[in-house]
Amino acid sequence: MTKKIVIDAKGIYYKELNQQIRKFIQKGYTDFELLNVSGQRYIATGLEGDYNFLIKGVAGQDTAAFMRGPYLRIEGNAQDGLGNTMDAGKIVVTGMAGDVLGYAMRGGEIYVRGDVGYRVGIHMKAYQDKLPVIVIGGKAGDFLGEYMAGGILIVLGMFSQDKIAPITGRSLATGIHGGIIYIRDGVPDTQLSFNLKVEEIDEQDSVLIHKYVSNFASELGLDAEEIMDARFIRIRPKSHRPYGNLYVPN
Amino acid sequence: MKRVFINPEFCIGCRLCELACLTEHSQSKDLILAYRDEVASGLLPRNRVEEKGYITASLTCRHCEDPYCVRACISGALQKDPETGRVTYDEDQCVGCWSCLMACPFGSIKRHPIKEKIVKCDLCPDRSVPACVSSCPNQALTFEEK
Amino acid sequence: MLGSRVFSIREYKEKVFGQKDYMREKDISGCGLFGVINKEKKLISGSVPVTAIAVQHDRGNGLGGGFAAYGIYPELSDKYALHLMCDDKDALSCAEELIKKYFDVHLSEPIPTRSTVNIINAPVLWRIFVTIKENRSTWSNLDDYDYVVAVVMLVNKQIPGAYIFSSGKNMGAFKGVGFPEEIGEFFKLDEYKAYIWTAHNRFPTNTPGWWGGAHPFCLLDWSIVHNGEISSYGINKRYLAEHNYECTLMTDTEVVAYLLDLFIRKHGLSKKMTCKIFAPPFWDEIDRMEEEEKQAYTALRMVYGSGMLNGPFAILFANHEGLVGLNDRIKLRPLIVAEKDHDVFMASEDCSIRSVCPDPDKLWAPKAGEPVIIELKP
Amino acid sequence: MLDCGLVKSKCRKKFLKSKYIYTGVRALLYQSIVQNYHDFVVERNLDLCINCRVCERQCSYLVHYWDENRQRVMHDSSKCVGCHRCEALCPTGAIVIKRNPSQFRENSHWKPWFLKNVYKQAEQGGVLLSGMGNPQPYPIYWDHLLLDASQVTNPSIDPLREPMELRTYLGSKPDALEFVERDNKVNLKTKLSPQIKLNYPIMFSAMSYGSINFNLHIAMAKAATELGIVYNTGEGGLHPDLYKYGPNTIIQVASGRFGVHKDYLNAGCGIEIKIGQGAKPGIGGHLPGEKVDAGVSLTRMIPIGSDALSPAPHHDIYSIEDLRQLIYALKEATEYRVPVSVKIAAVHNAAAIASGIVRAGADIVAIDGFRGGTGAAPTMIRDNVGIPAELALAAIDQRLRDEGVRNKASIVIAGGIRCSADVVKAIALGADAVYIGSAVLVAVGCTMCQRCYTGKCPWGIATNVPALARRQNPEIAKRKLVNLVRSWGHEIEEMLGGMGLNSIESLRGNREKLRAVGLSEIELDILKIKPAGR
Amino acid sequence: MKYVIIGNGVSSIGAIEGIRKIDKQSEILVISEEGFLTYGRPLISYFLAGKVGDERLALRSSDFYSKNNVQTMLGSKVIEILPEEKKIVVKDKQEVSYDKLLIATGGTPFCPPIKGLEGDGIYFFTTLNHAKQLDAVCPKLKKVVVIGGGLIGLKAAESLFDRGVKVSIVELAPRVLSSAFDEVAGKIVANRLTSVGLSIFCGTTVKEIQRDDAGKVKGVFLENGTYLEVDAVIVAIGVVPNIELAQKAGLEINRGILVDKFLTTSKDDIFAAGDVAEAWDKLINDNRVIPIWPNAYAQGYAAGQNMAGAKREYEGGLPMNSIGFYGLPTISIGLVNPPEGKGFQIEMMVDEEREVYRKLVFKGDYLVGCVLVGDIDMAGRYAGYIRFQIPVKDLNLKNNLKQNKATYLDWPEEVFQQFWNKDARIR
Repeated sequence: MTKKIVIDAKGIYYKELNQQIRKFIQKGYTDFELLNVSGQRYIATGLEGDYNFLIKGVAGQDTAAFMRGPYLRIEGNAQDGLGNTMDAGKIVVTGMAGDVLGYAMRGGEIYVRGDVGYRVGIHMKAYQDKLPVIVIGGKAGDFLGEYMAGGILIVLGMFSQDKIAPITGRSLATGIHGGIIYIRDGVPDTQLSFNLKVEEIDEQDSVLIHKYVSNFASELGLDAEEIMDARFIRIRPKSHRPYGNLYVPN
Repeated sequence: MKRVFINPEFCIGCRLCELACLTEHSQSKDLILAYRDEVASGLLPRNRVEEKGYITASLTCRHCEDPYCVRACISGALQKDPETGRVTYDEDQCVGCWSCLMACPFGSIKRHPIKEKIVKCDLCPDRSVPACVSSCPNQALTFEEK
Repeated sequence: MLGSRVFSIREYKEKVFGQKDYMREKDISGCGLFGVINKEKKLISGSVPVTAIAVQHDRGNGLGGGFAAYGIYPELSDKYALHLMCDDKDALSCAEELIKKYFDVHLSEPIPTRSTVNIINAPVLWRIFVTIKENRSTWSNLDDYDYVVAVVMLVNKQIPGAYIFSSGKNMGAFKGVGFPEEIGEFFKLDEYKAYIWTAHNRFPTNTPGWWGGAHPFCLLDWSIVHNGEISSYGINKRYLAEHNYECTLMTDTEVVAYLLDLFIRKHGLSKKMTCKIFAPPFWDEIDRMEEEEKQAYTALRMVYGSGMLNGPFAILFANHEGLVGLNDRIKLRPLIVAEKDHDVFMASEDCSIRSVCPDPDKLWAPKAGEPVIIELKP
Repeated sequence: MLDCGLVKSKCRKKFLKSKYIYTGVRALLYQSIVQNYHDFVVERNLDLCINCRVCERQCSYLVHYWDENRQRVMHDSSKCVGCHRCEALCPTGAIVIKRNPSQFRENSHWKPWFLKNVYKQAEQGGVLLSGMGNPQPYPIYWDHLLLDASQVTNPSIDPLREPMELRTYLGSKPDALEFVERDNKVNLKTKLSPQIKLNYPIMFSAMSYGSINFNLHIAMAKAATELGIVYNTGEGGLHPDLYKYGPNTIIQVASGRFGVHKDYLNAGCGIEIKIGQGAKPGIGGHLPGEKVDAGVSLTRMIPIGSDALSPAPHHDIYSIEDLRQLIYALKEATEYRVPVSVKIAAVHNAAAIASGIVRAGADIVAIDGFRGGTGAAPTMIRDNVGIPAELALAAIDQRLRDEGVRNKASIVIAGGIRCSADVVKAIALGADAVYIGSAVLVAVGCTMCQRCYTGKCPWGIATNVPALARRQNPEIAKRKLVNLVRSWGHEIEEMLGGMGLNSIESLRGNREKLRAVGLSEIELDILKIKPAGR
Repeated sequence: MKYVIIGNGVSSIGAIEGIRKIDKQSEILVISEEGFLTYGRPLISYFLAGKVGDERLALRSSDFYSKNNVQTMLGSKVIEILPEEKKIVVKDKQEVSYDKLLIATGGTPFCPPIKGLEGDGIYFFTTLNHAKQLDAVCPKLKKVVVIGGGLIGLKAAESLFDRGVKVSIVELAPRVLSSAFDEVAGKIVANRLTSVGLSIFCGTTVKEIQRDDAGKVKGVFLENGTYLEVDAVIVAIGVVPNIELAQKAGLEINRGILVDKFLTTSKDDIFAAGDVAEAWDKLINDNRVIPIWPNAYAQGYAAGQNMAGAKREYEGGLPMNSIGFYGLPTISIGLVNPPEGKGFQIEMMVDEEREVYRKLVFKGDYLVGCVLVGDIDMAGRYAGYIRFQIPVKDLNLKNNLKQNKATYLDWPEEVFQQFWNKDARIR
């Protein structure tokens, strides 16, 4: 049974807004429509449970940080730190997202239609049945997937505002020691950091990509088959111990 | 009654308990003499450190409530002291039939390497806490009532 | 003989301001206290405190004695009465000039004294009755009290040979180097009448002494006399520094005065809660309190820990509302209180009270950390 | 792993023909010549040695071994790290570990330390790695500070007789309180922020489960609970078995975000954001995959055997306002129930940083000095980066007071607190409480051999190898920690009493109680204390 | 409450200790035909061999009865039990009443019908009296035949041989020690004995005892035709339960007196223990007579506690025998000669050079029996696996057992906790 509330967030400070949301949750509300969101921080941060958020406007810093469970649809853009250390749940952004998207994310899914900023998917990590997934419809900034330890990052490069920029920035996947990055149409060698294995995808990968691209497409009203109709490459770490031999005992 | 208990989780396999037992039951009461001289004439520790991979455990007589060894003893050398609860051993009585060794499912009885007699834990009657327990550096051995 | 070891005001200030704040040395002293209040505001002759403190002669060593009196200037009760001590006339004129910049002066005159055998090398003692200028040139944002404090601090810091030692309305401090009975005689206190008197006999261990170093210490209409050493001085001083009080007198008593000003005037706490900051209940006592009180006292200790007066002390502090006596929380210094009709006496020694009130209705020793708060009838 | 023999069947077969028994290839013959410049020598007194092999069983670096041919225990000093485990356990006192007396020609510039390091790096080509805190002979300011005591003018207080209060609350305090007094009752009107209550101004420093083992974590948790203080999880998550000690746990959030989730954030009595560590300011941490066993994996929520890399910075903090963002993200996630601490390494402009941290909303600022320990740090960083905790503390406390925000946050100091006098000095300088880390490890046996990063700690501390980790019986470790803190508590009470104080808050920031010996005027000015004699 | 115990063997001692564990006060009366205080019956071979003297025979110290407040009637034969009246009748018609009665009358030597058996020169070897008789005549004996190649037969033979008597052993079965040990162990023991100088005749029996005119034994004819010149015949075949009293009293009887798991006979207040009782056997999960020393004590002990009202189940008998010949220790525990085709698995290890033999009998995941010769130090561990039915599923564990390397750390954690330390963790 869902109980829905519409909150006009215009002019409400984030502390108050989030307090309101928590109060409504205590009263049994599960569905929230937040209007005129303008950079309010921490929406759904640390929230656990089966809740739905429709956020209209610009979602502020650290939206959905430490989140476990809720579904967020952001109709607009999201600022930095979306899905920071997120545990479970699903986030859909119809616009673009800022830097450090999905930092240390352990589970859940994030779908961004447009471009994302720098250091996206840093330190993503999978554990047991938890598998974090980020699908980026546009292009990504530098250091994508830095220190990645698990999970899946898919970059499509299709819905970007920037026609000239490469699909990902420099030092792609520095220090990666787990997880997989899929890139549609490949990536220039100069973008790659050390310790990477760049390969063509196989059948298994294809199934996996298709699964998440289909989610992406259905969430955002796009054609999955058209997205799939291209060459994908797979990037994985060469070693799980990238810095294993760096040291001398003293 | 108080008994010696082992928690293998914290037994570090150092075998100091064996050395302590050896010393306590030596004539010299001196570890170095006991280990170097008396072992040659048959002195041996009453306890034994069992090993399984890195897991170790110092085991010795449990001083059972209903001791199998006492049942099996044909000579009366082994008896259950109703006062102290200890399973006592009278070496003079022992005829070396090894019935107790066979009967004890805890392997707590050893054969003396020279005499046709057995050797077993006496809970160090001269000490308030048995030597093995006192010597355990990690308190894997405890002397308590449980 | 003693006189040769007494610092002039200028010498003293050089000693204080010539070095970094953390290098300033604190005076250490023991002493005797006396206070009396008439709840009905009936006036008491100055000979009463002088007689009473004289009994405690052996609690001092002749290096400091002083009195504070409330209700002594009824005709000028709306004026701030500034008591000054100056090394010489030049210093006095400098001070007066500076005062005139900030205040309208209504009366400026010497504080009457009589020559006394043992009081020698007395500074120039002067009193100026002032009101705040209508149009302030600076500090227009300060309230009246802060304004007065600011000017007093300014004079004390900037004029090397002058020192304002009392600045309240209808009250004043009289103090100097000597035994208190001699100081009383010197200042002709027998000619004053007040409804609150406090008196102090000082036993400094180390200082060459100076006239400003004697007690009471006054700020606005607060006056404090104090016995004992505050071991928490170091942190009390730093805590006050955070709130813009600069300690220049190098005595514990100054710290108490500023803390009173901070807690009562600025934070709006009651005298009782202020006393509880000075001498808080022990944690085990707090733990046994009912929930709400427990929360209150826990917060008090958490927030005002730096304001706690730790170490042995008995203090008497007064203002125009009344007189408060307080002991440290393990009662390391003595304090006796007595009542007779509407008079309440507080002193370090029983005999001191009985010298002026031989037959009190009630006489008791207050418990450690329990303030005795005597309010005047409004 | 405790087996000494390098058993290779081929070699063994050859040996079968000889009169000797194959015991593995030994000695320095096949080692790099650099190994001969080893730091320690094992001295075995053959009059005392009974060949009981306790030393062999205790040494995780395979120094001692049983020689079948000689029928006695032998040793290879080149492997010795100077941990003294064998010496401690030898039942006849036959073993002494000594500094290798072999000497290079005197050169006060090219000390053997530098020579040996160059040899090693030339040979192996890597970053020198060390454990524990900075061992270099920089000044130790604690040792230049002396405490006051009362004589005559104010009395010392006898802590055995009189009440003596060490209770401390950590967290942000308002500048003033409002009370409502009615009928002789007092009610608090001001709403306070959350606080951490400590019975002693001492906490167990952040040491992650992984860097040290579970036995010590449970020991710290139990000891903290028994003592009424707190321990810090470090960046390693919180094992499910330890959630019940939450009221005495500060959980740490660091750059790797290991094991960080909603339950974790809400498990403790406080959250600490670790920005830096005194032993390695500006450097991240690498927990090698070998140390990630089932328990660590479960706790950090990473697969068994995978490296746990903590990046140098938090990737969501590149500026002070980002720190504020994370502080408030954590406060939102915990609904403002617990105070948030920010831990930084003591570096040059620590005072300004601390001020910024307080303004960013932190309730506690923890400063870790350059003597602070670590499981592993690049040697050059450990030995050359950062500043002494004492100076940082003095500067920070003063700065926060100057700026009128000292009440807004508590100050916790860490990094080389060795004894209760250090604690008293730290508090007199202005700390609310101290973290002890190395002292905790020393209490349970650590001999500061500085080889934590090998994972072979023979004392069972910095290791997850089951055979070694069991050397820490948590009950014993707990008792030792409880004893340590209690005894320090008694000593602190004695010192407080001597100063004429009966409550720790009157010591906090009371620099009148300190005097310095042998410090320059500048140092005195930073510490804002008088020289002894003044 | 009055407890009466008939017999003063080891069951009787067990019963006294069992009763006194529960009931420190009530009267206990022991009635025995034998005139001695309880002695270690297996010691009779040591006695005969001269290894132990009278002074070391006693199983308990001389003050055992007084310390335990026990009355004794030694040298008295009970002739009747009157269950209805809760009384027993002693030989001189004296009647003794009881509240709880234990029949621990043991067994009598089994003697097959042999021609010429009647008369002097025939000896048994079950009680101290038997040993003392033999001891007395021993110096006069030159050659004897021992009928029975079981445990007591061999021990008797060994003891006599040690006293300088030439001994021949005659055993009906194809090998010695046929019931308690297996073929290999029997062979090793037989080798050891023959190498020392004893003669062994298996698969045959004594047909006739030849006597001279004075009736003195001259020799024996064996079934296989052999004639052995001997001065005396020792019959040491075994014992059969002494069930006459019980039979007369109307107790249920099979081979021995049938008892339940509480050692109670078919009459509520009458218990039976030791060689006379047919009690539950853990291995075969049925009742049977196992006339061995530890069982006798254990049954007595359990019976004693139950007589005192403890309701303690007897944990079940487990056959086990330890015996040594000329320094060769030999042990058998449990089922050592399993029937073929019943799913038993046998692991054997023989080291002839060192005279070490080990045989383990498994059924499914459990060890059910073992024979150890020479290297017996781990015997108790095997006994533990058999007694506590500790599963041996792991191949490594099985190998350890085979290689004599069993450790208690192989026990499942919960079993270790049950027996060693409830707080132990094996990890």
